[in-house]
Amino acid sequence: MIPLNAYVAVSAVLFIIGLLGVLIRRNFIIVLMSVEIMLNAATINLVAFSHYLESMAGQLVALFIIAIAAGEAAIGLAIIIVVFRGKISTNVD
Amino acid sequence: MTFALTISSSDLLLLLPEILLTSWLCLILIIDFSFPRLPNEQLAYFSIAGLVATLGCLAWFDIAGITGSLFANMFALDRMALFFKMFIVGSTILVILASIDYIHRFKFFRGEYYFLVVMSALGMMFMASANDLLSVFVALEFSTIGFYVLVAYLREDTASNEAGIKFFILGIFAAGLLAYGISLVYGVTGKLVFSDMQAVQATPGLVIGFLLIFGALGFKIGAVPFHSWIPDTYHGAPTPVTAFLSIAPKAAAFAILIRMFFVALATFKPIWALFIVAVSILSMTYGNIVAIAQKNMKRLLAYSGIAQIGNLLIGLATGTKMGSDAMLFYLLTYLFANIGAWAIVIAVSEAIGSEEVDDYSGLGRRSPFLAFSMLIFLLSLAGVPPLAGFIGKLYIFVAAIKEGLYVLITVGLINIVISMYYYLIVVKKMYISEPHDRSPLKISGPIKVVLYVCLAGTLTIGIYPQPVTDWVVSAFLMFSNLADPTAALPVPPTVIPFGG
Amino acid sequence: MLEELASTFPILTCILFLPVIGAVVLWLFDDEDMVRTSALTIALLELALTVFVLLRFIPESSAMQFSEHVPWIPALGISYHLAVDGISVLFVGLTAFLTVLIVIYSWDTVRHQVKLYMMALLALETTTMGVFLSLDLILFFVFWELMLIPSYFLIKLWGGGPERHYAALKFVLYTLLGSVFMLVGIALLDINYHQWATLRHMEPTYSFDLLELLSVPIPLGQQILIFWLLFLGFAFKAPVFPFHTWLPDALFEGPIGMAVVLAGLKLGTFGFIRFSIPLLPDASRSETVVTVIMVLGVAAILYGAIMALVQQDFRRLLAFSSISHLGFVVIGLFALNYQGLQGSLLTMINLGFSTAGLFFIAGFLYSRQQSTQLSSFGGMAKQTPLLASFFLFIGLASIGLPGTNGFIGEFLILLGTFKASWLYGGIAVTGVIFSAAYFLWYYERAMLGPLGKAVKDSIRDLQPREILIASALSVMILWIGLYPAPFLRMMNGSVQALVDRLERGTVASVESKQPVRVD
Amino acid sequence: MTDLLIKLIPLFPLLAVILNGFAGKRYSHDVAHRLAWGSVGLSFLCTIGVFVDILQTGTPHEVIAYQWIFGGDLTINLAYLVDPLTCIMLLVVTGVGLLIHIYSVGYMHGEEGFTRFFTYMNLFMVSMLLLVMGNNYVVLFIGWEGVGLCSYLLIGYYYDKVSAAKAASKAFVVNRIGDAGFLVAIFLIFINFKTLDYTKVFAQVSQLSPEMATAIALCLLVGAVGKSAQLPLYTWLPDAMEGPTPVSALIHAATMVTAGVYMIVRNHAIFDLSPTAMTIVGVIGGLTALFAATIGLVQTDIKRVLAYSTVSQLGYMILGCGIGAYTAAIFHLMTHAFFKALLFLSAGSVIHALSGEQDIRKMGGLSSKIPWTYRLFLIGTIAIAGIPPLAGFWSKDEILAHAFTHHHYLLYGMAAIGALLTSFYMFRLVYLTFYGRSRMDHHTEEHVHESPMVMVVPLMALGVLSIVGGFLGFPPEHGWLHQFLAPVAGTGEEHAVGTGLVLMLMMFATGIALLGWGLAHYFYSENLSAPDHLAAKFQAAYRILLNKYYVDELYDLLWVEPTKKLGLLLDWFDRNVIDGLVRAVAQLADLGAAGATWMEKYVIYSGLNVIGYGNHLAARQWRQLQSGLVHHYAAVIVAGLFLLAVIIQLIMQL
Amino acid sequence: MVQVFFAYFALASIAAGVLTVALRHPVHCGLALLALLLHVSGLFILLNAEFLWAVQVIVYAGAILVLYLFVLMLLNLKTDERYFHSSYLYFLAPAAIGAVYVLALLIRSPFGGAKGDAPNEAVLRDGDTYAVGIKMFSDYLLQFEIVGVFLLGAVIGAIVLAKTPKPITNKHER
Repeated sequence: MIPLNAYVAVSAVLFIIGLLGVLIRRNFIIVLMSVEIMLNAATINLVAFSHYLESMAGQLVALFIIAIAAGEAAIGLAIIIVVFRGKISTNVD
Repeated sequence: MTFALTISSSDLLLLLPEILLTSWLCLILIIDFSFPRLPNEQLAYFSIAGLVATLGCLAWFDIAGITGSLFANMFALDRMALFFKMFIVGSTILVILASIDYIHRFKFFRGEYYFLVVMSALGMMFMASANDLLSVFVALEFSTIGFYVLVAYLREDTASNEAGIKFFILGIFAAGLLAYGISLVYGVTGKLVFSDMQAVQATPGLVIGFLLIFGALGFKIGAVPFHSWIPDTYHGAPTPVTAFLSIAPKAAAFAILIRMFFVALATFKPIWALFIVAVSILSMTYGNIVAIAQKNMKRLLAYSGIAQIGNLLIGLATGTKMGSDAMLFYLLTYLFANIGAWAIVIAVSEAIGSEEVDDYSGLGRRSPFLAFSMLIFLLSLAGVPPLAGFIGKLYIFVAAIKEGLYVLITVGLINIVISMYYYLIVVKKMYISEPHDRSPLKISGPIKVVLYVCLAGTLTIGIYPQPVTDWVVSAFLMFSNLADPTAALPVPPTVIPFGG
Repeated sequence: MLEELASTFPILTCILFLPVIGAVVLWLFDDEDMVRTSALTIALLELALTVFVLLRFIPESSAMQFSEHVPWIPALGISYHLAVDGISVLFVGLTAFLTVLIVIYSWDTVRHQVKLYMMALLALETTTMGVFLSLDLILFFVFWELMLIPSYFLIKLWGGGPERHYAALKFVLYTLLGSVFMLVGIALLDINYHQWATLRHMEPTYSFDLLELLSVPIPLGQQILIFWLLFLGFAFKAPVFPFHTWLPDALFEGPIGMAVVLAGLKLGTFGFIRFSIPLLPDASRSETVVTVIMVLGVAAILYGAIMALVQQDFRRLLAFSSISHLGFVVIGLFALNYQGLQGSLLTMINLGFSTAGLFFIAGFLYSRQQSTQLSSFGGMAKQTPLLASFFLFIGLASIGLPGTNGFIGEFLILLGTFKASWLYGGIAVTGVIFSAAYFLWYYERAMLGPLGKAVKDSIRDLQPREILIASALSVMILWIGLYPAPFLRMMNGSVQALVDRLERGTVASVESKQPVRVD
Repeated sequence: MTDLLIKLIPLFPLLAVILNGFAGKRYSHDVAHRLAWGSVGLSFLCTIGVFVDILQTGTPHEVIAYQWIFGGDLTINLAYLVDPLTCIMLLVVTGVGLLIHIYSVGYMHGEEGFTRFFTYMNLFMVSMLLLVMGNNYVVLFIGWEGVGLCSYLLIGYYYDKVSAAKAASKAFVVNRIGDAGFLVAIFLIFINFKTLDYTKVFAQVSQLSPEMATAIALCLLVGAVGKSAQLPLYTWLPDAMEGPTPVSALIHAATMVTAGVYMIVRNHAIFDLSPTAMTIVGVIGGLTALFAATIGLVQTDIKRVLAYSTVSQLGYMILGCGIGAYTAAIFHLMTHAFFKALLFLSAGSVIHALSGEQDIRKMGGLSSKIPWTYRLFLIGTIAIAGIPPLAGFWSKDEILAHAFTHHHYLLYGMAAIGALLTSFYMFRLVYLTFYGRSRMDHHTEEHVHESPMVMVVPLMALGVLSIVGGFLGFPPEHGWLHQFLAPVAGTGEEHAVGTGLVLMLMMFATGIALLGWGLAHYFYSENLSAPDHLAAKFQAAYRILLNKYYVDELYDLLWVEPTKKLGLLLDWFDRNVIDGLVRAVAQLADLGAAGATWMEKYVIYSGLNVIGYGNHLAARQWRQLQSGLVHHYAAVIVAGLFLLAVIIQLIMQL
Repeated sequence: MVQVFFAYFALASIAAGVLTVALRHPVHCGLALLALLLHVSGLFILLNAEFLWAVQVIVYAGAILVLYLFVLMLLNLKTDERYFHSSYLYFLAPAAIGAVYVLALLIRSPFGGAKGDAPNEAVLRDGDTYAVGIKMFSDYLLQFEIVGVFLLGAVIGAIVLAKTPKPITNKHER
């Protein structure tokens, strides 16, 4: 049996990696990806707890996190496109 | 494990405002798609009609005392939720009114603007009712996603883009923190609903979890040190959006903070009170001091908003019923003064196309009404009697003094003086400085309505606050552990910040 | 029938709000003369109302009269409670009186934005009235703070000095700084009341009402803390010695009308006698408090006087003489005996005639020479004998010549102080010498001697309107100086109650807990 | 009846003040002066009525006009007490006052501020009457300051003269020093007796401890020193001669300056309790008498000589008080009022004749030109010099004799030398003014004329009084005056003094006076170059005397200048340090704001970023989709959270 | 055996995470993220959460990540010379210390929340999907609906931002 805290450790490491990604990367898309890592860390935690605590709530939360991550990715990428396009055009002008 | 969805029509009644608004949201979208030539004013009034209906519904609930909870206690419709919902819907109405003129700056998708605003309002209504961590997360992101778009709505404008992207990055960063915090709290307690979490052991996991949640909410309300997005975003975003951003999400986040701290963490009050004191002191001082140096009205108001949040946190730091009553009251006073001030910024920027403090020179002569309103709002923000802001500050300070938070109070009071300083700079510009251009300013009808409402609110609450105090006092009756102010909460007599 | 009317008519509310309503009415007029006339009418009406109150006031009584009490924010225990007693009634009259004079003075000296000026002035009158009339501490605080707004604009928009912006800002921030501490003190009083009320199951559980607050005991430590908090508020406003630097600036840079109000209506010291001393008698008596305040008071007397001695500008001189006079008031108050309190109270009223009168004189000088610098005067008595005479007369009242009002106040204060402590009394007496020195020296250089170079040949003596102002003040000065009985009778009852309260401390409640009406 | 009269006494002049003060411009000078002296005359008549009543019944009258200041344990009435002492003072004040008023009609004729002058004079009469009539200390104090005010107004009558304006201010301020002392005395009396009425105070005076009595007495003395121009506060009186001469006569010779003496006599019950205070009083009086006389020796201004002589004579009175010779002091006060008023008015007449010339070096030989003035001046001189049987002899000799018989030999010596000097400088004045050859310039000489009758008649009246006034106190120690005043001033313990001793002292005093005359005659009539020789020989002494011992300069150096310096220093301090502190705080706030903004820009968000804040908007970066400062913002959030975590850990000690 | 799988998935996720953050080219980063997501989904399997595994693979890896890559391609981003912030080292040092600290706290921290109403046996018996479904459509129905509207909002928002229709003619404007 794998101890619960092992999962917590993995998720914590991932969370920190994501955090550092946000802090140190310059590229917006990669920052976005780093946030995805953070969210994944959270889902790992949630699923693990869900399993160990024998409660479905954690999985549900994880599911919703994925859904929301999807929506936010869409918006985020749209914003990036706007910015990017706007700059190109201003540059051309 | 069986399927056990038991929802009666009376349960659905509790969701009526949200259902109503959701339907209206769809209607707005449908009308916008179906009648592309519809003048945007009409869509605005249509949206407002829906919001007013919702507001009426909420008011009916409040008066009739219809309360309850749904979905395993995850959706709480108590009087506090009603208060916040009305607050949010009300501020949304004002914001939409104030934006009618501004809309013409958007080259595309004017109709969707209303959709997004109302959608954010809907999300915040859910926040006001959110009684569990999942709802918090979902509703928070739901309301925020609208703002991501709204902030970047001026697609041609670099500043707006910049603001949008900064807000977005930091917003999802906060969402990441929130998600991870929720996961940790869930791990420690095994629960999501706030009221089920009482009396748990304090472990590092729980502390870090709640801290991360607090960080995300602090980001929403813009408290130092989670404030960094505020000035740039406020500056770059379309002004009505800034106005909206500066009040409604903060209120909704406060609803969550109150539930979290007063219910889930009631037993840990001595601890969280301390760090809220620290955050409050930092917010007030930082916001006020940096505001002095601002040359741009939007940035000035942004920093002043940070400081005001510091004031509000004083109420949270007390951890008593009186403190939370005071917070609610303060929020109301802040609503009118704040939206009013922003409406003036909108009006002025519509008229002269500038938001620099310098360009407010001679406003007293160019538009006495605008200048006078601004004076009233600024003074209310500064807490000068008998305006609403004064009573709000008084309420909060009395609550804090009762808890013996002297350090906090002292800092708060000194900050009032500092804030007066920069508010007076604006007043001086408006009334004393010679205008660059003497032509009178035109104010549009909707903005006037907003200003009248805000003026009336500011003055009425200031002069006759009784109904409002009754309201906020009744809004908090459900916290049984706080109902009696002398109840035996683990309250330390004096709190010295920073671990003394 | 009039009797009945008087017993039910909310006259204090009328007094309180008449000016501000008048200010709103002024908004409707565009014609400047119309504005002036209306402002004067309102001010006179207000004066008539206050005179009515003064006439109907029952002297030798410590009761709160004409009381009006309506709950305002019961949740916080805030009420709308107006009343006058021997301590405040005279200030009400004084405020109305001075406002009339200021309106008359401003008739032709304020030339731009007349309407706004008059509105600000009337608004200022309301707030000042509010400070004097309020028995609820929050209501008091509301008016106290509100005062800042018209004051700020008056100084800023109609001030004559080059640094009026700085002065206005300084004035507002200073007062605000003090008053925020005061607010904490007020809140502490409320909390203390609340604790006591919950213990005794008293209703209401929260209260900011002076009379309610007087009925509960306050622990000494708490009292001292609250005392210092209130002290800061009042001391900044008064201003007591080390907190005084806004005063010379505000008086010098601001318009004469504002200076008259600031110098004539001693709100800060009124706060001491209205709230600090009765609410916190044990703290007021405690040794450190008395020592610190006495030292500050005595220092103010000497400091103000010596500073006044070397001022070249008349308004700055008056500012420092104000500070010196306030030193007298403060030591009188904290002599904590009958004569001291009575004398201080009377002196506060007196300053409304003498110091304010001198500011009017400064205004007369200013409107002739566009300056109050010594260098622009000299030997003016020859050209303007009336001006010089009133100048001298009011000045002598301000330095406390017997037969004028100043003497009685100063005499009582010094007598009270001597009763309390020889040391402070002895030092304070020297102030009498300095005051004569600075005033007469200045007068000699400004008015006597050969005609100054800067004095215009065409300089006019006082005009009828100015004579009216000066005579009105002179009559009051002489009246109080020669026959002060009506004034003393009005304050005696309340002063006696105050002395009793000081003797008994907070444990015993004041006798007249129930306010009475005149009927 | 008497009560009514008493109330009326100060009312008449007050009425005149009000009429002349407010309506004076509406009618001619004739009406104004009639009102003025008429009112004083009426007061005088009332006074006589009261006097007669007192004389008959011998009981003092106490009349309350109204309640003035009250509250708590304090009640002060505006009330009058008329007893023999007050009676004498009233007679002197109204009588001499009346004469001087009449004289002024002529003297002030044609002056610009004629009505103003009489208004002030009447106001002075009111104040002086209140001073002597008050039944308590506070009413006395009203009068006390009131006369000071009138003195101020009248000294500064020629207000466009800088010296007059300065002298006026100086008089008032110096007097205020005394007043402050007097105030302290009043407070001490109230604290000890709980009342300020004379009768009540003196009734319980015996309960006073000696120390307290000394304190009160000394404070009273300070008041008296100020008002009566004693050492060290006498300097204002010579300067006060800037006022018109009738003012000098009335205020600065006959009445106001004697208020101090009156006050000490009034309070003799307190002084009697304190031998220390008495000694100090005597010494101050004696020193002043001698000191002022020495200055008088060399002064050249006719009025200043008289002024120093006044100071000196006041010294005698105070000396009298100090040795317990209260009656003698009052006696001398009275005779002094007569002859000094006479002298001043005559001097005024001289000045009037010479069109304003006051320097005796520019006079001479006037005896033939203005004979009446000359005769009357001579009478006054003989009276003041103390040559029997004129008034001055009796009163002065009584003081001297009292000093000798009560073994105050040192004081006696001072007084005797003073008497010699007095006689000398007064006759010097006579010689220089009236004898010898004329030193006037031609223009003045042509216009010399005798004064009009309206001036001369009062002079004559005063002359008569100066001659016969002394007999009120004859025989010494047992005269009518002594008996009259006995109930108030006390008689002191009876000394069995041999008549021989008294006679001897009288002869000695007369001898001194005559010696002074003789010396003056020698120096200024026989040997005209002697004074210059003497002056050249004792140059230093002469210079010191001529410059009045440099006392004014000394006071300037000691008090006035340091105070001004202190004021300037404090002013600097106030502007730069205290206000600077405020400004510094304000600037600090601004600086803090700027600093915080700077820190936000360059430290928190991009201080670590070499690219810097400025180009975070640069298009190139944006094209690369780079986050600019966002990561700094995020870092702040993370750091904040971390900090909070640490705080919580510290609190909870996890 | 389970431990081996766990170790593999855990280490691979961490390695992929590091690569995501550290790789130079954005497309490479995206691919690394894909690896991370897949390995994380493997962890889900170990935890008996098949439904989530499916969602993770289909939605996350399949849809979201493709979107990322699509945008990257669309914008045709070049490799960034200074792909880290120039100051990243200043962040790394304190961040590493903080990370170790937080990690230490978390690893030692007990996570023994109250047991829920879904015992593992029951979940294994009925299947994870069933359990999730039951919960989602009973207790969590509201959140589900909210997410529905949320996604609608996201769609509208994305359109509003990214689509460029003809500008609105200003005929309705004042």
